[in-house]
Formats: sequence, structure tokens, C-alpha cells
Amino acid sequence: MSIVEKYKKYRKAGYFDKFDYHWGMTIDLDRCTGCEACVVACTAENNLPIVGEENYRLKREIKWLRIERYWDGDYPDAKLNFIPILCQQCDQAPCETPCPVGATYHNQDGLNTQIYNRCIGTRTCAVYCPYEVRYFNWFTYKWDAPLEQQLNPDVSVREKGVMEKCTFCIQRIRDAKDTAKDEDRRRVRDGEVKPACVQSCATEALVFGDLNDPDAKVSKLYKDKRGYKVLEELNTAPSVVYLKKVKAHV
Amino acid sequence: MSISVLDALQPFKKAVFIGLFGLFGLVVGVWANTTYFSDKAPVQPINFSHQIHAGENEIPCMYCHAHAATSTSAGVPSVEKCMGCHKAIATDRPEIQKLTNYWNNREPIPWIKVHDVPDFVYFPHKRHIQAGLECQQCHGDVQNMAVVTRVSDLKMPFCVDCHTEREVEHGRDCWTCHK
Amino acid sequence: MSDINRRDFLKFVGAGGVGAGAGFYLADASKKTVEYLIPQVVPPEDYVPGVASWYNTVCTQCDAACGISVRTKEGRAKKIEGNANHPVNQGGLCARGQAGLNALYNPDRVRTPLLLEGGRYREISWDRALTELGRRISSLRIQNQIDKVSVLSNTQSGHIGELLDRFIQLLGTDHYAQYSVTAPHAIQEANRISFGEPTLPYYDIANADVVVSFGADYLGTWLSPVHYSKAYGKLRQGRDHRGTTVQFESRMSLTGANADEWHAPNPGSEGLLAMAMANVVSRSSAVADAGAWSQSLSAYAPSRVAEQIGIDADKIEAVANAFASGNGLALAGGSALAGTNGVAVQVAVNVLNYLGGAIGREGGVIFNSDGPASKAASFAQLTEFAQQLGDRGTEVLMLLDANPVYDLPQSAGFSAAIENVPFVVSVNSFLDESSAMADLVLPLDTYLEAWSDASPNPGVGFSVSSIAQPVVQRVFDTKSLGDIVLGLSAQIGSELPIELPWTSAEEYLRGVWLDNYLAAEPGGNEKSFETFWRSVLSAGVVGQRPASVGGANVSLNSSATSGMDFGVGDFSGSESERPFVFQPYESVMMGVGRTANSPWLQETPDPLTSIVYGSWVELNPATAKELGIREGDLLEVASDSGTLTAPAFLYPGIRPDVIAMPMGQGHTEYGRYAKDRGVSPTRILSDLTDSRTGALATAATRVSISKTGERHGLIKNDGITRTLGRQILGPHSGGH
Amino acid sequence: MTTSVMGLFDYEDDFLAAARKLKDAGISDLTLMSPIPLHDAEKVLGLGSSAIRRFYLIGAIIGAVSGFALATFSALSFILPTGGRAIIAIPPFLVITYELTILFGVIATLIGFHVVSGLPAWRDKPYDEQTNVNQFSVSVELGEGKDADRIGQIMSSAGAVNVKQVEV
Amino acid sequence: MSEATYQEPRWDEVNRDVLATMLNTGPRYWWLLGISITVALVCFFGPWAYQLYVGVGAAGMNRSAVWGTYLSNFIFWIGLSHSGTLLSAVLHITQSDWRKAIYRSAEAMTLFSLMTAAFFVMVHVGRVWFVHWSAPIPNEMDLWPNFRSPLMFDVMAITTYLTASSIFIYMGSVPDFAAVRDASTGMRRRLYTIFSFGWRGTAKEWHTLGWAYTFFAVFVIPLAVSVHSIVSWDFAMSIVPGLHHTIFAPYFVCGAIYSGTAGIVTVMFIIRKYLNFERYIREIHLDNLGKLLVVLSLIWTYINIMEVFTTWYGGSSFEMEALKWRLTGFYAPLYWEMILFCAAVPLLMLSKKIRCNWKYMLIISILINIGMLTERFIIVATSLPRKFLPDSYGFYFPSGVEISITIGSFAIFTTLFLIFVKWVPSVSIYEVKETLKPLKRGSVEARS
Repeated sequence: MSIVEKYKKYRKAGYFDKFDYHWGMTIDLDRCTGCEACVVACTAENNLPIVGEENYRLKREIKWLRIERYWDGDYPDAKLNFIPILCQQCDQAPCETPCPVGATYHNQDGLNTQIYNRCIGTRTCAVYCPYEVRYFNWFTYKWDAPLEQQLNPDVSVREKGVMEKCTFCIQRIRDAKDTAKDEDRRRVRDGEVKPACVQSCATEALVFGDLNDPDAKVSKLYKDKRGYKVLEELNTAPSVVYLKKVKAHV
Repeated sequence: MSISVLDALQPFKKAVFIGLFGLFGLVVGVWANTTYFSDKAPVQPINFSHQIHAGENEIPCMYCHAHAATSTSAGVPSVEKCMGCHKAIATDRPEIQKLTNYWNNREPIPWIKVHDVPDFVYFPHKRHIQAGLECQQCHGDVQNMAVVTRVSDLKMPFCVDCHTEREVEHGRDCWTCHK
Repeated sequence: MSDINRRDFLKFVGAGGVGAGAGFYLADASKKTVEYLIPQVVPPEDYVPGVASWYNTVCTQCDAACGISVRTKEGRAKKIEGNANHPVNQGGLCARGQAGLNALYNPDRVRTPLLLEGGRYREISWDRALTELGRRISSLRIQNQIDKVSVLSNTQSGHIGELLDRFIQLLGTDHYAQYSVTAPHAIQEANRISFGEPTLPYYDIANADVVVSFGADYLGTWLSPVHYSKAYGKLRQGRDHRGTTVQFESRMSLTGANADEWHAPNPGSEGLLAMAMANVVSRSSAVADAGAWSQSLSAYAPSRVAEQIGIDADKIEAVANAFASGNGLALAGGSALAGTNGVAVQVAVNVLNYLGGAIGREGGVIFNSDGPASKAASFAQLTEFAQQLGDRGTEVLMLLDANPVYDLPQSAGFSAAIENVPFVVSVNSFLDESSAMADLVLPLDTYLEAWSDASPNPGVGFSVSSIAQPVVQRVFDTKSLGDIVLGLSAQIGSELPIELPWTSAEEYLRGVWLDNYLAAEPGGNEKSFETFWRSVLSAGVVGQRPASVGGANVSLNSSATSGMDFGVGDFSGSESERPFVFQPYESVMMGVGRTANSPWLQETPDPLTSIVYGSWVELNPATAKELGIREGDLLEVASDSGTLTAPAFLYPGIRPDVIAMPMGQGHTEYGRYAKDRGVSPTRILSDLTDSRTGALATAATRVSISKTGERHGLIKNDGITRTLGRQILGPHSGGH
Repeated sequence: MTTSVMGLFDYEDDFLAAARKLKDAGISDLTLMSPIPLHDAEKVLGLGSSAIRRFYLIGAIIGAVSGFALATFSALSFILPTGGRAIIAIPPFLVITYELTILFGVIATLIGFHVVSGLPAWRDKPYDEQTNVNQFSVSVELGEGKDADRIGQIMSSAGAVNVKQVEV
Repeated sequence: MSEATYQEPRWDEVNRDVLATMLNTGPRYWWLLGISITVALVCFFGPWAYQLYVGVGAAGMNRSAVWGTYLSNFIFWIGLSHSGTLLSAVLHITQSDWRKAIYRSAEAMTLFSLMTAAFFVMVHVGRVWFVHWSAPIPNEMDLWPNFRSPLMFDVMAITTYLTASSIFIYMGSVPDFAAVRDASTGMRRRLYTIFSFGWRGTAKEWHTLGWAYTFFAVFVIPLAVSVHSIVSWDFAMSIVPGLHHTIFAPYFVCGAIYSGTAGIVTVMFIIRKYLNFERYIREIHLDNLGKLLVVLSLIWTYINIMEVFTTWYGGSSFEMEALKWRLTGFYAPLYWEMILFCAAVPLLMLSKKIRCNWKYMLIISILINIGMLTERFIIVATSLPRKFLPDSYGFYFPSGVEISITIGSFAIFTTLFLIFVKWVPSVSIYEVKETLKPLKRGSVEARS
């Protein structure tokens, strides 16, 4: 491709190629019970460190997926709402542009990715992220033997000074694609990939899939009338759609 | 008194020369180390010769490295596998006797990795075998090596260049290889 | 360069030399560290490096017996996931289930048998350990003093449980008990009284329209939370019309937080409430003897009892009517059944279900699960057991995976009793409070290393059983309970080895399953069993959901409520000096303490308070304001039977006259992650029990609280738990 | 080895006068040294605008071009889409261009200074230290058609406090 | 020495006085240097080494406040670096003579505070051993820095600024190096011969220098403005409530010049007092700088008011929360302290009495910089921990390491400045002479 063509092509804003896949998730707040099973599942799958009591006190926990609580009203009419917050894999991610070394970028699957071993730890992305779902390795965390035997070999263990975040369990996506290739399929089937959180969810509140596939369950739920995006007004174009909780009385 | 810069520079001449010699020495040192003390061909616990096995006897790579086509890691043959042949073959050779000792003590053989990628790299052998690559393209002509020697550093450019020229799908996307 | 003399030249050469050295060193330092490539000596079959293999087994982190699939790679367990084929959890898995790996790879596991010698544990071999123990027991047997051998075990379900029973029976000692802190005594007893079925029924939440729960935290900790969560998901959005849920409890549980309506009746008044609702329901009830019932329930008209309950009559009416009109389903558990009137409450709930026509109906209560009647000893029996230890002069006490010292209030008197037993054996994976007092500790496999089997209880509406198989090689030099029992019987000798001829738990298990298989399958033989066995192992479960889940039709005894006092039960401590009712609850992460040694769970925020590490006292903000208590103030909670101190947490979802505390923390042993962290509320519980079952009435203690003046900041995730008018929960979600 | 005549002056006006006289006497290659920049002295030598301006211009242009080129080509060498923005994003690249323009401009000016002023002075030149304190000096390099005495005489007539021959 | 009895120095006295500060320095200087180096090592490099070993966790930052004191100090030092060169350049072009006595030390200040700021970037990043990835160096991976990132603007801008201002100050001192050369012997003479390029002060040389210098001045002005605008963009380009303001660039630039000018006053005082420059640095300088400070403080106050006003008028929940927290939250005392020091106190300088009094001015200038330091801290510490999701609201308090490193940074600056004083004439000899009576018959009498 000549430099002029390149210039013409890459001059445009937005994504110059259609996403190969466009991984997205819907979270049904009416199903979600806030049981935190997904949080532990994420911890187990992605080698999230145990930061220890003192670091937790300093608010340095590393939980790629966390559940936020919001109270309505006061006793006796107090109502508690849960909302799982994970990386929204924004298509117009504020966190990607400011990285001076390009350690975080948007890949062809519509994923907002982080290359751990390229990161130099300016932490700008975390400042720019409105959802605060980027987590920093303040230290190199250790696993007391033999706990380290549990570490998932498909996910690298991050060292101190590195930013990390939810990847939609990209290693599982990769495995699924591998399987598809082995079986001479071009595409991954709907429901073939399930991030740890989605897999563990007992109420099936989380649904994951390819938004490019109109028949995928996630694509259908995407159009649900209860659907909305958190902090939509910031125009970050998240890939995660939340389905609003239903308020009902007997 | 003189205001000439050259005159002023005179006394620094020696210092500069010392610096230059030091620099030269540095280059020599690096060169010497990498040429004569290279870790490209580490000394293995058993002096195993791919030349004999893969070369002269023409045993296919995947007979021993059985998983290369089906798994991320090619797999190193189990001691049992070695013994499968060497119960009978060439049992008198000292190297084979080493092997037999390992087998008798039920100990694994601590081979030293020659070609190795860092932990943050995802390298599935099967993808590359299925893409029709020859083992030799990364590992060199192993069948002619009495002692296996690293032929490519397996650094990022090595992978990316190949991906680029073969126009691998998403071959230049970081997450294709990093994890 | 005329002016360069010898000395300068030497300088240059020197510089060159130094440079060379440095260069050589640099090049050396920049070399990769040697990585080894360790082959298998003899590869296990189906071993492929770099390819994950999945093994199905059963989770025992709680009593629900969910099916799990464990992902293993290079022979190490990497991840536990719900077994999608298993009817209990259908692929889902709770936080505690996920954290099973922490138990398997816990750094504080007992790694070899330990023998107490001169006040210190010495590592010994299994042979030595079993001989030691066998010798003592057999000598007692020979002297006909076998009743001086006492055995206390955690509830052992499945065939391993039967093996144990058999062993004890052969051993001949009558001093043997199994217990579980969470055993649902009240439900089983009440069901016996009401329906003559002393079992746990199947609650079909998925198909109910209105689920009214009296304190039952079925999404968090009650009986089979994952199964009920699945059902809940279906109830909410998984079907054409959305079911509603109502929760009555003094302290908002996880279920309460998710319920459409949450109401806090006076502590202990749930029985009345249920009766009041039954009263309303009976008017429109379709059941045959509805008329008779409405007569006998007339005393419980909402208008009459609303006062005692503390909820408006018309609210009760409304809920009751909703219950009656749709498919109503009433559940009871938690604090509602943890009063001295627990059975009464459950009976009242049974009446309500019956009148609502929920019995045997899809979307109701279905009595068909073949769950065994509970073997679990009640608190009263345990106190008796502890008493006996001294009375009969027990020589050898065997604790099988049991930790009474921590699990039970001091009033049970175990720590003292164990002190006086000459030789205490603890079979346990961890050095917990009780094991720490043992003379001999036998390291137990975790459930991921052992063979066993299980059928879920409560069931899932049809009969299900699954085999638990080891998913990894043993991490340490441990044995499974079955193996230990068999090994021990071999040591004890005489007729035991003949009666228990198996060499290993696996062999025993296969034997039993073979017998059952041959009994069930007429044309079955060894060969077909082999395939059957393998299919069960790979599926992880056997038992298929029938076309329709019918229930055995059970009817309510008309005399069920006779002689029942549905009033608010008794409480220890006078209301005047102990103004608050103390309600310990089962923590979602820690349960009742068995999972407190998991770093993941310690670091996973509590669903309702987001607090990690340690315990806290929940009290209503209004109460706190009154007493000038701020979050994090260290409070002294005093009951008639003891005091404890813990930081305060202001919890909007709790009655002003109730104080709640999570169980599970406050271990004094049990490994680095659990040790000396928080306090256990059970310590200050009174020994009041449910008169009918003798189960400990955990919600029947009154306490007073006072500030100690110290502060102990809570470690939690939450910043501000109000949306500040931001549309985080969806457009127009409002809320300030 | 050249010899030059140097006249030292206490006063600026004497010094300038001497310079002019010498110029009138047809001696053009004067070296006027003063402790501070003197515009009159420059006028005497007829120094107008300096060639250094071209350096600045060229430098700035090179800077601008290379700045934008650097940003563009580095962006193209590995296509890493971020936040749905363009790969070749003009606005941010203009900032880089701007900075590099100035950087190169400054460096070019520095080079220009050395080229134009003939500094650094590699070999010795006629110089008197007082000219950097409170005296002014005019020095003329002797060559054919230059009579040392005559020059010296012109200088002293203009009020030189000291006329000497300097050999360097 | 009051203006009345003031008697201006002779040209040779200028050389003598200025060179004296370099050629004969007493033990006091060495003590001072030793102390400041020690402090720098103990308070800055020690803790930094520790932090490198364990990780950035040694600082008090956390997941909601991932930026902390390091960044706020970085802005502070960059800010201090302004006005040094900028002021000097502006005044050079506007040909205001009073600049000439003070600009050298002012520019030095620019240079050294820039270097200190650069240190803070190193301290801030998580993996400083890979920081070279943010420089456009050709590499085998053919991976380049991401020039779309505001941080890369920073890298480029600061490099340029550092280069430009060091060249600027060096060019300005070449003739003075020559003066040092002439006054010294031996090795020092050799060194300064090299430093001064063999400067003779010929008309040609003066001519070229003049042109070059003017060009530098012309470049430096827009450069300096761009540098701090870019620093402000690091914040303003984010969407964090309380930082995402269009006014940030002018706000930062003005604040920078403000603190820089105050810094000049402080430095001026010290130089004048301890290097005995009473005859060169005089009330007139103080007076002008005082006026400048008043103007800047007014602009600064205006921008602050506008920031509050626009936020309040916009009334978005996010911005309002941020504002409320800033004005009334935990760090409110700091905020009001800043307002007091940077908006109220400077108004005292409206009175000439105070403006021309060294002691008062010293105090005021120091107060202003304390205020500016806290301003930067507030910007970082009150906005970041409270962004969009209230449940994730956190809190930031600097750790011991951070505080110690902050103190240490001042020691680094002092060390650099002391070295400068010893090696470079801290008052421009030849330009001072320009301001004196010219050596013309009639204007001065012949030396006795």
C-alpha cells in the first residue's frame, strides 16, 4: 500500500476496518443478585493477586470485576441495588489515547486490550477511565507456596509497575478461535466463549457474545427495552449493556 | 596568554584516548563473550544427538515431540519413550547408560531449553505446524546437529517479520502473541 | 602522538582491559537464565502438555453438593467451574465453590501425620500414625472398654458416610455423633409434625409466582443457594411473566436485598406472621379443609396480631392476597427458624403453603426427594456428648473433620472436655482449633483429592447422585477419610478387616456402585458396569430430569398446629438491660467458618457491606445516631454469656432493635489467612435451644452494646453508596 | 605567525574615531574589540543584518517537516487504533510539529552562530584582556601595504593609551 | 543601601564583584553545598531507591487516586521553570534594561527546576527502567511512542524547552566566560577558554551574538507558553470532573509565570544578600517584579473565580460534586490556604512601601509559592479519587516516601543552583555594563 493510500485510509477517525468479532456483554440487573461469585471466578481465572489486608485498606485491591452497591431510601424502605462494574470495552475508550507507549489499544475484536509487558506505568489510562476499572500493580505480589500451582498458565502474571484490566477473558476467546480453526470453522459459535464471570453466574445475569452476529443471544438482549449503558453521556460507546432492574410490588 | 581553544584542549587528549581504548575494550569483551562463551548450544545432561536420530535414522520429529501438531507445546518425550527403543538399542553406550540410570531411578532428565520464549508470549506449536511451517524454520536443521544449537533468538522481530511477510491474519495484533 | 610515554600507554591498555572485562560481564549478564525442560518419566494416559483436561466431581464447600468441573493443566488444578450437566447447579457456582482451589493448595495444610511429643508436633509416617492409633483402640477393645473410644464427625453423606457408620458399628462404641452447624433441624422436625415427612422437600422457586420467604436467604446461604439462584434467574426474567419475591426478616439478607419487598417483623414473630397470612389465605383457599382451618386460624386475623408482628395489617393482607391469587410459595430459614420457636414457625409456614395449595404443586413444595433423615446431632445432644467425654472417661477421642471447639458456643463445653481426654486424634486437612488440641493429627485429603459420592439433599425434584473423584495427584502426604477408616480397621485387626475387605476407598466405592448397578439393571454385568462407571465419571452425575416433577401427595395433619405456641419465643437476657436482639448470620463468603482460610474469600467483599478481612457489627443508622456511634467505632457487645468487641457498621437494612453479626471469622488457629482475624459471634450465644429439636437457638440472645472508645477502620470497597442522582442504575432510576 | 598592531583606548569615542580614521586610511580589515556590544562599531564595519537568519529559517522548516513525518511514520509502523481516533490524527501531530519546529530552529541558530561568528577560535588571536573589562581596542593584522608605524601613529593620534605589536 | 546614597559601580568593579563570587568562595558555600547534597541523597534518592525496589506502592497512591504528589510536584517545578526564561526573553525583546541584572539567575532557575521536574517523571512511572520506550528511538521491534498521547506532547515539549533554555542561558554567558577566563589561571583558565569558545568581543562576534540571542528569545516565548499548556492538557484532556476544563491551559500558564516570578524574587533576595550584589540588584527590580506579581495574582484569581463560576453555572452532578469536595471536603483547608496566599496576600504589594521592602517581598514570594504548591496538590488529590461512580470514591494521602521525596527535590534544586553560582557569573557582566554610564569623554572622567 503506497504511503498516499495509507494516509487516505488512516486519516479517517473511527475504525477503518469492520471488527472481525465485536465481543459484547449484557448484564441483567434484574437477575443479578450481587453474590460475588463472578468476582471470585475472575480472580481464579486471571491470576489476580492477593494484595493483603494493608493494601486493601489503602484501596489497592485488584478486582477486574467488582460489584458496586447503591442504596435507595432509608429504613424501613431501604432498597439495595447491585451493579457489576467491569471494563466496558469502550469503542471510543478514553483510556487508550493517552498511553505514551501504546501499551493499550483497540484490537480487531473490539476489545480494549492491555499489553502488560509494554506498560511503563504512567497510570494515565487509569486516570482517564471513567469507570475506574483499570488496576495497577503497586508491588510484585507473591503467592504463598503451593498456591502458585493454581496460577493459570494462559494468563501472564503481572509484575510491579504494570497496569492491568479485564480482558473479557481473551485467553478463552483465543482458545475458542483455535478450536474453531482446528475444526475448519471460520467463526466461533455463539455461546462457545464464556468469560469466567459469565460462566460462573448462577442467575445467568451475564450474557456474552459477538455483536456482529445478529442471531447471537447477546445481540438480541442488546436491543432489550430495559437496556442502557453506564455513563452513556460521556460518549465512550461501551460494549457492555446493562438491563435495568424492574421495580415491582405485590 | 593564549585564548586558543585547541591549546586549552591539549591536557584532555589523554583522557579522551583512555576513554576510546575503554570503549574499544568493551566492544571486544562483548564480542568475545558472545562468540566463545555463547549459550546457544548448552551442554545437556545426556549428549543426545538429533543428527543420529532425526538425521541418519530419519525418525520424524513428531514421533518424539508428539504433541506439536495438536497442542501449544510440542512436548518432550518421556523417559519411558526413550527406553522404548533403548531397552534394546545401543545399550552399551555410556550416554545410553546414563539414560538407563535415569529410568531405573525413575528420575526425569533435566534437559536444558535451547529455544525458549518468555512467559508473556503465547506460542502455539499447532497453529504453526498446521500453517505448514517446517520445524526447521525456527529450530534450524536439527537433523544435522550433533548438539542442538539455537539458530534464531525468537525475539519479537523474528516473529513479526514472518507474520508480516506471510500476511498472517491479525499477525501484527499484539494480543495474537502476547498474553 | 609524540607526547605519549610508557605510563600513558599502560593507562590506555589498562582502560582497554577494564572495558573488556565490563563488556564480557555485560554480555554474560544479558544472557537468559537457564530454563529446564522436565519430561515425564512415565506419562499418565490422556496427558497432553499444554492442553487442559476437565474432571467432574462434587463440591463439598457447603452441604448443597453441587457438581463441579475442574480444569487441570500439566496435572494441576487451575479452575473450578459448575458442571453444566449437574441438575443442582446447572453450570453455576458460588464464590465459596470457586475458592475450593484455596483449600487444595492452601499453604497451611497439614502435610504429614503429626504426633504430639513433648508439647511439639513431630512429623511421622502414616504407618506409624495408624499403628499408634490402632494399638490404643484395639487394646481398649480387648479390655472391653471400647466405649471409652469416642467419635465425633462432621456429617458424612454418601457411601463414605455409610462406611464410617459401619466401621463405628463394628468397632462397637456407642459414643458416636455427627453434626453440622447448618443442619436444618427445625424444617425436618416441622415437616414430620405437619406431613409426617422428616425430610427436606424440593422448593420449586423457578415456577412460583410469589415467593414469600421468612428469613430464608435462599440466594446466599440457605440449603442450596446456587440451585435456588438458577431458579431465581428463571423466576425473574427466564419466563413469560416475572415472579415477585417478598422477604420477611429482621436483618436484610442477600435475598432480602434482591426481593421486591422487604419487611422487618419483630424478631421471633415470623410464626405469627405466617399464621396471620394463613388466616387471610384460608378465606379464599381451594383446599378441602379450608373451612375448618379458617375457623382455627380466626385468632390470627392480621388486625389482631399486627401489633405483635410490627407490620401493618393491610400490608400483611396485601402480601397474603398476592400469595393466594398466584402460585404462592413460602419458605422459612435463617433467623426465623433460629429462635426457640423455630419448629412452630416452620409449621406455621407449612400451614400457609398448604392453604395456598403449594404442596405438591409445580412452583410449590414438592415432597419427593429421597434425602435421608438427618443424622446430624442437635446442640443438646452435642452438649451431652461433651458431658459424656468426662463421665465415661473417654480414652481416645476421634475428631473426623470436625471442629467443635470453634463451631459451638463455649457453653457446649467442648474445649474443656477435650482437654481432659488422654489421647485425641484429629483427622483434618488443616490445623484448626480442635486439631490444635489433638495428640495425633492425621492429614485429610481435600475433596479434590479424594474418592466419595453424594446425593444432593435437599434434592432437585428427582433422584440424583454423583461420584466425587480425585482431580489431581495428592499435593501432600494425605489420605481420604475412607482410606483412613480402612487402614485403621486393618490396624485394629480381629474381624474388622474381614468385614471391611476393601484396600481403598475407590475400590469400596466401585464395589457399592456395582452392587447398586446390578440391582437396578437386570441385564447388567461387570463389563457394562465399567462403561456405566466411566460415563458417570465423565458426566459427573447420574439421574435425569423426568418429564414432569410430580410430588408425592402429602396432606397436612389437622392436628399439626395443636399445642403449638406461635408467639414470639424466649430470649436470654432482660429487655431492659440487654435492649438488642443479637442475630448472627451465616456469612456468604465464610459460611460458618470452614472457608475462612481461603485468601480469595477473605479478600472478596461481603455482598451487602463490601467489607473484607475481619468481622463487624451491623446496626441501624438511627440506633447508631442515638448512641453516637460512627462507622468503625469499636463496640463491646455483651450478652449474659459473654462479651466480644468488633467495629460497628451502619446498615440501613436492619431493625433498630436488632444487632447482626456475620459468622465465620474469629479463628484462633486454622492457618495464616484465618488466624486472629475478627471475632466469632457464636462465642457469646446463650445455650437456649429449640424445645422441640434441641437445636441451638442462635437468634434468641439479647445483648447490650457500648462504645469502647477505640476505632478500627473497616476495610471495605464501598466509597459512597448513594447514586447522588447519577443515572448509574439506568435512566430515571433516581435515588439520592 | 602573524603580527598585528593593537591600540587600546579608554574611551568609546576615541576608539570609534580611531576606527573611522583607519578605515579612511584604506585599512578595511579592522578588528574592533569592546567589553559591550557597540552599534556604532558595527556601523563602522558596515555590519547590517546577519546571515544567521537563514539558518533559523531552514532549521525551522526542517523541524516542521520532520516533526510531522516522525509522528506519521511512527503511527503507521504499527497500526494501533486507540479510542476510535484516527491513526494519523492531525491535531495532536501538529503539537509535535510545533515543538520540533522550535527545537530544530534553536539548534540551527546555534550552529549558525558558530558558523557566522567564526567561533570557536581554534588558534590564538590578537587580544587584550582589558578589552573585556573597561578598555576598547582596535587591532590590524600587518601585511603588505600596511605600515605598522603609520597605523600606530593614527591610533595614538586618536587617543590610544597604548599601542603595541602583538604576535600570534 | 538606600537609593539616595547609591553610587553606581565602575566597569572594572563590575568584573571584580561578579567574578569574586566565583573565584573566591568561603567555607560557608562548601558547607551549604555539602548539606544540600546530603539532604538530596537522604530525602530524595534514598526513598526513591527503596521505591524502585519494592514498587510504586511505597507511595500513598491507590486505585482511585493513581496520580499523587509526584505529579503535582512535577507541575509545580515545571511551573517554577516558567518566567525564568520567558520573562528574560520578553524583557529582552521589549528592551527593558532592568532585566539585565537579574535575568541570568532567573534563567538558571528555569533550567534547574526543569531538571528537578524531569526527576519527578522518573519517580512517578511504575517501570522507570523501560522509560526509554517513551522516546522516539528506532528499535528492532519497530514500535514507536504514541504521538497521539498528551504525555508524548509533554515529552517533546519538555525536551525542547530544556534544550532551548540551556542554549539560551549558555549563549548569554559566553562573553562572561571570557571574562572569567581572563581573570583566572591554570586549569580553570583552560576550561573557561573552552567554555567561551575563545571569545574576544570583536564587533563581529557581538553582532552575531545579538542576532542569535534575539532569535532565541523569539523562539522561547511561544515555546514556554506551549510547554505549560501541554502540561495542563495531561489533565484537561481527561474527562475527570474538576480537571476537564477548557480554561486549564491559560490557568496553568498564568499560574506557572506567577509562581516563577515569585521564585525569581526569592532567588534574587538570596543572591543579592549572600553574593553581595546590593549594587546591582536593586529596589527598581523589586518594584517592577512586585507590580508584575500583583497583575499575575489578579489574573490568577480571576481564572479561579471563573472556574468555580462556570462549574456552578453548568451544574452537572459530577462537576458540582468535585467542586463541593474541593471547597468543603477534607482538603478544603488547603484550598482556602491557597486562596489566601495566592489571591489575598499579594494584594499587599499594591503599596510601594511593601513592594520595595526586601524582607516583606521575600516572605510574600515564599507564601505565593507555598500556595502554588498546594494548588497543584489540590488539583490532583481532590479530583482523581472522586470521579464518576460514587461507590468507587476513594481518598488520597501522601505517604512518608512521597513527602520525603518532595522535600528532597528542593535540595536537588538548591544543589544545582549552588553549583551554578560557582561556575557561572550569576549576574551578566557585560549587560550590567550596558546599563552603566558609557565610557565616553565628558560622561566619565579619566581613571585617576
